[in-house]
Amino acid sequence: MTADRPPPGTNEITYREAVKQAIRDAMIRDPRVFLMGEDVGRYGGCYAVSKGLLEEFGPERIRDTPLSESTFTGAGIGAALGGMRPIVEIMTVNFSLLALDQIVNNAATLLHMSGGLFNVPLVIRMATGAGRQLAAQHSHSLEGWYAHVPGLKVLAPATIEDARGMLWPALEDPDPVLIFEHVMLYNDTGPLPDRRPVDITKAAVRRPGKDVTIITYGGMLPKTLAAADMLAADGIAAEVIDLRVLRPLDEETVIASVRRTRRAVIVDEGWRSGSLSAEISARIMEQAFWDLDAPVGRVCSAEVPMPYPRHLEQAALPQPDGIVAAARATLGPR
Amino acid sequence: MTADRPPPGTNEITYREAVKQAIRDAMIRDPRVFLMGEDVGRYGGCYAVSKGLLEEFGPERIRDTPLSESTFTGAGIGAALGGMRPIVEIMTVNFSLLALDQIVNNAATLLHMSGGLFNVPLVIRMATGAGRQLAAQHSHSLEGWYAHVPGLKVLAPATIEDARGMLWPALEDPDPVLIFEHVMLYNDTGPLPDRRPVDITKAAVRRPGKDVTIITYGGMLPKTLAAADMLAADGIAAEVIDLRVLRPLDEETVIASVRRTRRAVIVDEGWRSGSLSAEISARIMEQAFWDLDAPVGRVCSAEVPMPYPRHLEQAALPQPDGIVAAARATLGPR
Amino acid sequence: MTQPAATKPHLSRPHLLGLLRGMLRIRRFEDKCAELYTQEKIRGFLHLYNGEEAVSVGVMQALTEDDAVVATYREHGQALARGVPMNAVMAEMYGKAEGCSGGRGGSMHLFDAERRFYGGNAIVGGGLPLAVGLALADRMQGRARVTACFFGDGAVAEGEFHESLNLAALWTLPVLFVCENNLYAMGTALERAQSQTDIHAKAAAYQMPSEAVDGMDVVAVEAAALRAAAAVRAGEGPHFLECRTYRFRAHSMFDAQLYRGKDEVEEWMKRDPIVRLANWMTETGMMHDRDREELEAEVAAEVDASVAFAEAGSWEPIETLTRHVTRAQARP
Amino acid sequence: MTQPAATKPHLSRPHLLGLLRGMLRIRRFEDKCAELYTQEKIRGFLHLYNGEEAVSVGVMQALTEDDAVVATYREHGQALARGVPMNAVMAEMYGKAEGCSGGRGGSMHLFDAERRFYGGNAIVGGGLPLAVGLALADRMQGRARVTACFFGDGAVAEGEFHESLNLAALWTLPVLFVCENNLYAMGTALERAQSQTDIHAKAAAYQMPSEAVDGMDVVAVEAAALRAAAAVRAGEGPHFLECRTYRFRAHSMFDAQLYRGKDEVEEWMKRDPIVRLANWMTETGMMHDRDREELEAEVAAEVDASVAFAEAGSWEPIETLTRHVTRAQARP
Ligand SMILES: Cc1ncc(C[n+]2csc(CCOP(=O)(O)OP(=O)(O)O)c2C)c(N)n1
Ligand SMILES: Cc1ncc(C[n+]2csc(CCOP(=O)(O)OP(=O)(O)O)c2C)c(N)n1
Ligand SMILES: [Mg+2]
Ligand SMILES: [Mg+2]
Repeated sequence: MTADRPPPGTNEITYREAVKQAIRDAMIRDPRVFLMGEDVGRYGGCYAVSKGLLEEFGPERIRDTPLSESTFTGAGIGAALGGMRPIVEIMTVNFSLLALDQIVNNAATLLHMSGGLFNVPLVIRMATGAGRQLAAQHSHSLEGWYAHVPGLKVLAPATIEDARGMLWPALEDPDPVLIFEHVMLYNDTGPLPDRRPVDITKAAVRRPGKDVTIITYGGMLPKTLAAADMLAADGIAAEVIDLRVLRPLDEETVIASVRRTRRAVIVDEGWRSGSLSAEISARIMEQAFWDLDAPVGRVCSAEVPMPYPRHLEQAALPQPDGIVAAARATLGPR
Repeated sequence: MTADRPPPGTNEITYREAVKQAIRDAMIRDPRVFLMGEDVGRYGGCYAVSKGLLEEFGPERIRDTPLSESTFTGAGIGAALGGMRPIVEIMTVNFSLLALDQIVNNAATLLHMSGGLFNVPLVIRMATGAGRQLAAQHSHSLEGWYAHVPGLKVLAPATIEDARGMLWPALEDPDPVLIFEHVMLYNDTGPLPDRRPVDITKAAVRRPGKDVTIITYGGMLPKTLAAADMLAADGIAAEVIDLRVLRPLDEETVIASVRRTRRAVIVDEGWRSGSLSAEISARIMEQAFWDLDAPVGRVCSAEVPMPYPRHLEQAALPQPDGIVAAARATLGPR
Repeated sequence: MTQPAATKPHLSRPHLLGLLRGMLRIRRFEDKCAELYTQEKIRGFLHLYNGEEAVSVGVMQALTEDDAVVATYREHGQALARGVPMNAVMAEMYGKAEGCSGGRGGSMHLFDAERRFYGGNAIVGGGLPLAVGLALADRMQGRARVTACFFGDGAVAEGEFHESLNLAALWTLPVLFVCENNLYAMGTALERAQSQTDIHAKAAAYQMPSEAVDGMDVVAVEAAALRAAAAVRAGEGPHFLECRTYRFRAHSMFDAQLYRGKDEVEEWMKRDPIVRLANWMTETGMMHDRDREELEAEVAAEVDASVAFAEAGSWEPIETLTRHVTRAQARP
Repeated sequence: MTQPAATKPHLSRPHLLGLLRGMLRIRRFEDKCAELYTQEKIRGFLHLYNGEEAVSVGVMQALTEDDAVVATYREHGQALARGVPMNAVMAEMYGKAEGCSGGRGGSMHLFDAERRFYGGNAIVGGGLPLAVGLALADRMQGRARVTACFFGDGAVAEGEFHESLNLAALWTLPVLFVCENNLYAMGTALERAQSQTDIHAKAAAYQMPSEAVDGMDVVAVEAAALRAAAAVRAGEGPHFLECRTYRFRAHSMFDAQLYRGKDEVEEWMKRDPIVRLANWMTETGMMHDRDREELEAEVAAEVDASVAFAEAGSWEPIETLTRHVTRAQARP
């Protein structure tokens, strides 16, 4: 993060490593916790997150599964019902569609259908987002869909601190929690954060500002902060809000900021139509309409299955320039 | 529809029958068309839409499939690639989650991934919505999710005319088209519409008005028209827009109306957070902000997996009273 | 709940009477439900178990209180045989707060924590992964418990069937897979759904021990279930039981049954598991007409009482609509 | 493309030289791709086919121009063996407009309409239903064509495998299922993914004729494919071919191969299908050192030419970003 460069000599850690440490800590802390998914063990995780955990915890608790997203996710639900605290890893959000029935029709509904008898304390982690030229079946950002579903909690750690700190409270949550890790964050480096859990109910103001509120989450945070730097160079003070929790949304933090700045832009890597950005815009409409000095803007991905070549992929994704332009548009003359 | 009572003596038809006639017409017109899905043949369709078609067209063209949503939907994609014009029926949108991978990762992407070589002229029909006390695994309204996906076209016939007229242009479309039929519409009765296809690119103004625009689609249209009647009784002229096409959205019709009425409410049976209603609200924000005299309102379903008992189910769903209240709220004093 | 003491059924009079009572309770309960449906007391989809009683009653004999059950949407019989109180089941049919799922589930979603009855799942095949997970939890926690997973012949075509059998076998998990093969999935006959109609043979693809049993013979089902459950409990891994049965009624209350002939139904009705057991007990002198009458009266009283219980039940207040969405504090 | 005239491979010199050339083209192409990846000319995920060449080359002998192929994401070999021009494949690796998918697909999404090559699917198992549908279209349109569907051992665990085999068998559709069993799905060994590791035996669950073949022997693969394709073409319904093979390289370019030993890899390398055929042809006097050198030179030239072609290719203009989202006029 721009503001937060580690002082020289401090231990540095990657986002990937932070996720791993979080898993490790949880495994040590609670014998009911285990990790299950494709290639989490011997391969070390498709994004190398779980490398080394098999050696430390053994194959009972670091479980390589066959390719069967629906069943190993459903088995995670069952294991949670049976008293365990499973962490299910799905390699990429595109593959999670194969498990969506289990997540929506079982994990999210069991508590309600059973009249409160059976809760599902399950954590599902998955990678999301584009930027690695993985084309149209590996690059999408569908976390907004999960944020639509009552019964689920949805987290998007955008910082190393959150990557490290969100897992434990997610595991303590009595309900199913989904954690989305953006593929472009894994190599981010920063100071080693505390071992302590973070609050998983609140959005965070990552950069204060008075002229315009820019709301984002996950992989778009670095780009948004870069855009805020660019705006600052032009004397525009953008407040950057990292949603952190995509469901339930921390409306208060967003609305309070927009009431102050009177302008807002939302940055979301999802395809624009029907993305989470629309929900944020609608809530601002409903709760801060009279405070707005300009229409709320959105910067999202182009509505295209992701093309492979770098120049097209980058053109499809939100970029700092576009964020700057959208923020400026809220300030410009009608 | 309120305005449109059939004159006595005219042939009447149900929405269910209109869908069947549309299928029948298409089967007769084009030998490449066939219907495939669970129990579409011998059982006659879970909502009795296809009753009688097996006898008329035989088991090659009215194909009962095993319970395997992912594969028979994927086979529909393959058959479309192979020169057929399949109509795939998925019983209920909740089950379509089992086929979502095929729809999102194949049907919607093949044209793009192949650089334009392979298009997928497939129609997928399914029932959606609540109101029949089918509880938390059969009652949801997830069509908004499909409307998020580039490469798909999404239709929601709310009238008997559209139920009859949308299928043929959908089959003529070179790309995958999804048609959502609300379970509470099947028994609607009205005059026999023409056999001619309808325009599947435009929203429809179902009732003109000048005071407030109420935007809805599918199963919520009758309730919205009922609310408009109630408002009219109080001297409030609501304009009711039926979106008809959920992707790509006919923004022009919506924005033009809102510019005139300066007020808008969206009625959507989906759960509020992240529903299609949010996208409509956001678009109005972006394109008609300066024309608005009040914040755009939304009337959606409560964020709860659908409970079984009637009183709770009805409480969870949008109702005319709530629509009236939301419309009034846009007119009231700040 | 019967404690399985052996791997063979006791053919004692009390035991057999218990089986008969178990089946009769289901039959009369289902008949009452059909009646209540026409009166619009019960709504939504209603799937009755008439004809298949021997399956649930037989299988449940093999389970202890600690074991778990994962059920289908045709699960009234599964719930009653498992010991879920009839009052609570009937109140659930009504959607009353006193129902076993607090009224929110209805016919397709019966739950009971005390009896480890994990529902009532209306996504065909959707329960199989849950059963695998419950068994995994037992394995990881070193508990010698069995999870019985019920599903229909229709579910066999779904991908989750394949994935779940493989995972359970691969990890040697204590699941007892119970296929209620009633020859139809809605209106789709088995031979129109499966290229291989001998379902129990499919277990070979997973190296899973498997047996097909006459699902109209409660003693045969019990015997097979006892054997299979004992092996599962002993840590031998999952077992597969195909129970060949038939539903006497329509798929649900919206079904004209165009897909099967009356003669076929009648042929199967001759094998009615209740009649069969009752006749045999009568013939062998284990049961007399008076016993039978008493049993019928007792069951009728229980069913009537359950209706009275449900009728007297209360509606959840509308203010509680969004309860049980999350257990943590809600804020959508 | 070879026209299969018989159900047995011709062991003539030209034919065998053709097989060898086919495999060598793939090998050298893949080696070049690995090199280009380290130069960052190729990006994204890159899955190489080294070691498995005999499978595609063997199977494609059994297909005519009218037949269809559904491929995996490890499909360079499948595409080249099917006759997709190497230039177009290499340009696609670069993401150039001249690529076989117009540059939008990349390594995992090769397509070719003329050769009925339906892609390059990066969802494991996702191609099987498409193949079933393509075969259904042929059946309904009365065409005696075969759809060859490639997938890995990993895909066998997915639900769609089960659903697709059942549907194809149930409807007697002309699909040739080709399992490239290379013993690993990423880092997961077959015995950690399947309770029954004899994959071809699983076809019995669908009553589907099935055969396992040495996937390191191109002639054996060809022979088996010819037999199976002939049966499929004759209307006997789907056939299943398990080709036992091995990948010599890592799963993708991000793989440290911690899950398998060097000795295992070396053991398999002794069965290199190219070396094996070349040696046999040399031993039997069918090929001389000069032939081999000529072949190598010819293939090297083709590969070099493809690189030059790709390098000289053009980038799709950014303005076309949202092209090919729908074929109908776009308006999001
Ligand atoms: C995934 C899914 N697809 C379709 C349905 C609709 N449906 C409900 S029951 C049923 C038939 C199931 O047959 P089977 O598994 O044999 O059980 P049975 O009804 O015979 O007890 C179908 C198709 C569903 N509930 N879930
Ligand atoms: C549905 C899905 N799950 C996971 C992945 C990630 N993944 C890509 S390749 C692969 C292994 C597939 O193994 P196999 O089918 O044996 O093919 P091979 O790579 O050995 O050729 C995995 C897990 C994916 N692409 N799709
Ligand atoms: Mg059945
Ligand atoms: Mg493999």
